[in-house]
Amino acid sequence: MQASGAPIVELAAVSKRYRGADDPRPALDDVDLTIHRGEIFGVIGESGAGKSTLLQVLSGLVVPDAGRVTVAGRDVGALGRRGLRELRRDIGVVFQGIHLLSSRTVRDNVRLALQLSPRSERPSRAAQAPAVDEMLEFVGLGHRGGHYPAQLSGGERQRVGLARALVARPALLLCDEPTSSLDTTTTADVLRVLARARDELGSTVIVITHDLDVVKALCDRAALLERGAVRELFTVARSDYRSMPSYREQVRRELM
Amino acid sequence: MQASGAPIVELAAVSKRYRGADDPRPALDDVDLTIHRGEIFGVIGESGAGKSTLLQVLSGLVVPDAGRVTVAGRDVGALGRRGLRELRRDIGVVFQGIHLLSSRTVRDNVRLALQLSPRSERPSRAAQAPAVDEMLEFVGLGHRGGHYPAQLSGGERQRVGLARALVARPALLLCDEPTSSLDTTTTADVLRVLARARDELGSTVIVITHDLDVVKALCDRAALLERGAVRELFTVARSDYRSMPSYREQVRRELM
Amino acid sequence: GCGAQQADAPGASDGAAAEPTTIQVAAVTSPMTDVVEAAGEAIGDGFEIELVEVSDYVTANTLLNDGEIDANFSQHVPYMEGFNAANDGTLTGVQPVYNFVIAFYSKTLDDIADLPTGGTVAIPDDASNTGRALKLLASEGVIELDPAVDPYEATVDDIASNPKELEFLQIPISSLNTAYEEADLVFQWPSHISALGLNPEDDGLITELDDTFALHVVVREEDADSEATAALIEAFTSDEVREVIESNETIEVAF
Amino acid sequence: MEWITELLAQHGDAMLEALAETGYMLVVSLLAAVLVGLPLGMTVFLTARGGLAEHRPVWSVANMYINIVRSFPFLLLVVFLIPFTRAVMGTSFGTQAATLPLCFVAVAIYARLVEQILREIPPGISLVARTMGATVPQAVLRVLLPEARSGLVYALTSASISLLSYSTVLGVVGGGGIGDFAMRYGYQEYNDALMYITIAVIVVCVLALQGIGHRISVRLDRR
Amino acid sequence: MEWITELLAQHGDAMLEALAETGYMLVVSLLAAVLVGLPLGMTVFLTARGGLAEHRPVWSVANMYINIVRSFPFLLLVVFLIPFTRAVMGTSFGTQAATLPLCFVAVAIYARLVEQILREIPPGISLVARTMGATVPQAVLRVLLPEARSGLVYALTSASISLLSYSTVLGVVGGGGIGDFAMRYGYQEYNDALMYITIAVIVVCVLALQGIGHRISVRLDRR
Ligand SMILES: Nc1ncnc2c1ncn2[C@@H]1O[C@H](COP(=O)(O)OP(=O)(O)OP(=O)(O)O)[C@@H](O)[C@H]1O
Ligand SMILES: Nc1ncnc2c1ncn2[C@@H]1O[C@H](COP(=O)(O)OP(=O)(O)OP(=O)(O)O)[C@@H](O)[C@H]1O
Ligand code: MET
Ligand SMILES: [Mg+2]
Ligand SMILES: [Mg+2]
Repeated sequence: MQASGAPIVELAAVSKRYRGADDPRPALDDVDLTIHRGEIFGVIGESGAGKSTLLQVLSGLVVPDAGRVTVAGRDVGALGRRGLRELRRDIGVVFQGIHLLSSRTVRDNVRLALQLSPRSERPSRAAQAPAVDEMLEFVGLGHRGGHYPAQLSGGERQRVGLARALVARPALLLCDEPTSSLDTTTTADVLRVLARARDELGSTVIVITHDLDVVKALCDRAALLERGAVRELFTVARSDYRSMPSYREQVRRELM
Repeated sequence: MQASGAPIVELAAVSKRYRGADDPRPALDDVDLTIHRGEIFGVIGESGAGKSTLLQVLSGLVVPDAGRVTVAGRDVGALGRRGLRELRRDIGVVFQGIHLLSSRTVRDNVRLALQLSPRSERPSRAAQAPAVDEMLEFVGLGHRGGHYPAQLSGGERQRVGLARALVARPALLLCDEPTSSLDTTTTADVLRVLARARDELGSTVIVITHDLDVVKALCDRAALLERGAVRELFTVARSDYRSMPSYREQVRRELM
Repeated sequence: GCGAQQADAPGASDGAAAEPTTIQVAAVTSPMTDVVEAAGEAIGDGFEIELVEVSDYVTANTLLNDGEIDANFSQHVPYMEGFNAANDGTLTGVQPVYNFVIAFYSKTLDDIADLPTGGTVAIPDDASNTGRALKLLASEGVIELDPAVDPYEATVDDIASNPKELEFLQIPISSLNTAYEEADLVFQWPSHISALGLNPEDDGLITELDDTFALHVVVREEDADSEATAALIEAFTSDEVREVIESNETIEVAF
Repeated sequence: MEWITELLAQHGDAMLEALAETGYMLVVSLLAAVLVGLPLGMTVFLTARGGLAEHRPVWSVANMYINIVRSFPFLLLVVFLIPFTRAVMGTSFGTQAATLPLCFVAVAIYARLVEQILREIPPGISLVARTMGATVPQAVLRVLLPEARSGLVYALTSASISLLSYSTVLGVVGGGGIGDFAMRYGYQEYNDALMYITIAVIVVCVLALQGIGHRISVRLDRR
Repeated sequence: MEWITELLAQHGDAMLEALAETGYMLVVSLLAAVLVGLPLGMTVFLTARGGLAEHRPVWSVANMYINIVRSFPFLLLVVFLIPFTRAVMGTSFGTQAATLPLCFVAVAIYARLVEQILREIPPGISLVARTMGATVPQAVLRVLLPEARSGLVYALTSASISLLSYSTVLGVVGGGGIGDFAMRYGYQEYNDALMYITIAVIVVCVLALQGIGHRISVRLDRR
């Protein structure tokens, strides 16, 4: 499905070179890109191509050297501290490094996102617990809610990060390698959640991934970054995440 | 190629249940497994299946509740502090969480492994720098040697962790999701390094991965873990990592 | 105190050498230090005085008793005796040098009889000055002390009768001037109270001059008759020292 | 061991009173540390360059307060504050009044420790607060404080031990307390046995304090 | 402002000398902090439960030393140590001798700070040392110290400021120094102007110290 909505993300001639790096290559090099409301957009590219930088520019965490970044109609570079804060409350982010709070249980890590969501959209205290539990079930961690992050496996942590980003049902979802440590069964579960966020809530989703199966299963369009520049823009003939094989099925097919 | 050497890793009836977890399921459940010298062995399984636990048991980081773990002829459970240290010096580990030293440059992070390797096998100071640089070239980070970890992308960090584990050319290499954040080009580069470690140095390699392509390209055998138990043991009809398509090639083929 | 083993006195008493013999004399604060310095200028050939400034009276005695220094000039004899008794000390006062009038002062009162019931009285927090202050109050009938106790060693616990229900605030000598601003009655030395422009003759509500409390040159007993001690005594009774004492309104010559 | 019971019969009450005075000074100054020092330390952390609420002027003032108070040798601070103490408390002497300078130091010491601990939180944690659009109070209450709590408790133990040591010199303004007790009755009046017993009491109290702090801190650490 | 020049003409030399004495005491005691306190703090960290070199008896002794020295009222510690100081230094008074008790405290203070900082290193870092089979010295020298260096420098600044404050009390044994100078000439002899000037000098020195420590520490932080 090609996106039909108005633009929600626009980058115009955005460039970024990290200071202090003895490497002269830019992390972003004159990037022009428009992403539409309701779209699921993939960002692919080799390691170090600038994918994470692109995402950080969108939420104002990295300030580009040149160019203009517009998100939901707001010029990110022109936002003050307060404006940035409001923008960020509308955006869910899944970090590549995950960064769970070690002092909170899994359940409380996820609830944090609800507690910080804009007051107008914040569910009542009573409604938070079921929302959190539902999201944990979704990522297959219903039985781990009371654990602390240090007690989780790598993939479990990644799924907590996902649940945290999703639970507040943000209008724009930025995911940096959300399934990198997940097997296909769990990946399919995650993709299902992302697709539902778009279909049922109208969220726009931007997914960084190196896994082309994910792009094929989920995305409407995708951009290939190379050395900070958009090398190619694809419209994906989307296959259906529902048809992704279960891990056991896949193992049987491929290894037996 | 089926492994032919003597056993280097043997697990007999190994079980582990984490204390403090309110979940009654064991992380390892009566595991019997033998891995032979010179083998490349894959460990696969869904998230939370017990893969990382298995690896940690091998280097004595997690003490099993029951069963016997033998590595390189040594009973891991019976080793004292000193014996464990010596064992660990023969083992290279790539962590799922990576854990680079933030105060050291990329180059010095990798050199650390040389500095800690057993004195008898430690290259001279003069020989260390070229060995490190060679390994960084290998993982495609020749130009990043002087950077600090905080200045790297996710995949770059993962590759530094790999270089660190490989540079001392250990007899046994334990890799926990070494390519989870890498595109296929870089993955193929990494697999090439692992295969060379086995072919040229006779290292035994145990790889945890959720990526079946990696298993097919690299491993001689693989174990499928499910809820802590070995569900299935495969002998892999190995395809050749050299035939893994480059990322751009793969993108062209799958998305265009 | 602390355990006192006898250490070698650094060549104090054998005055035969060609090099002048250094006599180390501890003192705590001005005007004691000024007197020691004046004595240093006056001392005879073959000796010189080195001033050791310490900020604690006990330490001044400990150092002397342990043989680390040769003399001190920081106390009166009752204080010294207290030290000797408690520490098996062998100190002896060999020469009184100056004396001074201690007094109670008040910012608000002109007569000790006006002392209000429940008033605050600031007195020193060290043993010998506490006794001295209480003894002075008792001698004026403000309080009564337990007759079984040596008045020089009395503490606030030995007050037998306190008809005005006075509250006693015990603080270091150096803080008593500050208390002058707040308390109804304050004990103080003349050398300190002068900083507030006061003196015992004009401003003291009750005063005491007791030769028992003259400040002494103190040495170890075994050195009492040494040549160095003789030289010290001569120096501390010299015209230079007399001049320093006389130029200071708060103290008077005691030799 | 009879001399001990004898000694305690004679001085036990005074010692208990001194302990109570120290307890009072510690409790009040630790309260100040938590109520004022903790927010102050957070402020320095948050308003520093690159902080969540970067703000040079505020940072300068807060940081300067901490530095100046900490740089005063405590004895001099007590003396320096006498006029202020008198203005605020009506008197500059006695246990209550002596607690005021102790509070100033408590605030400064703990604020610096808090800042130091917050600086050790992995930067990714601040990042989480930032990307979630947390307001500064939210970041503090929901993210930073919980993450740092184990260290904060340990630092409070540390601070209280420093304060106990500082309180010893409050005899200057008649503050009393167990340290001053050891000085006056033990040292100045040559009652060595009493001095050692008092010191032993102090050491035991500190060990207990440290033990409790350590235990709570370990329990709060979930990493 | 003429009175200032006059005051300085009169007391300037004595003040400089006092500063030099303080400088001496600080340099020597900081040296002790680094040479002894740092290893001691590492020892407590390493030998604690779950540490890289868990060892209850060693931990108890080291931890106890730190707690006891820190909890001793400093003045009493100085006095308590007089016989020891005399045995070691030949004399127990004067600047050099006074530095010995200061060193004891310096070691204890810095050791505790070091331990606190090491506890904040992410556990994954110790894990790296462990899986690489590092010996304890290797883990310390190659992994833990470099990772903690920024915090360690900052803590050293912190410690030196505390020590400056402690050094004020060393007048008891004729230690001299700028703090004692301020007390002696300023407070006890009621020369307020001199006291305030001296305090200002101290504060400026400390601010400089703190500034330098902060700068180095930030530069060393690569996270
Ligand atoms: N320290 C711990 N305390 C309690 N439970 C733990 C701890 N570490 C791991 N577990 C649990 O043990 C199980 C196995 O964990 P392990 O890390 O071995 O999984 P894994 O197969 O490596 O998964 P992944 O692919 O997600 O990394 C998980 O369910 C996890 O929640
Ligand atoms: N803080 C920084 N300072 C200096 N260089 C940086 C910094 N962050 C990233 N870089 C560099 O910028 C380039 C782009 O980084 P980015 O994190 O965007 O890559 P990426 O496409 O996300 O890679 P990966 O797939 O490995 O995560 C990389 O070469 C990286 O080394
Ligand atoms: N640091 C304190 C001070 O400056 C020492 C207290 S122990 C007498 O005086
Ligand atoms: Mg990235
Ligand atoms: Mg794992």
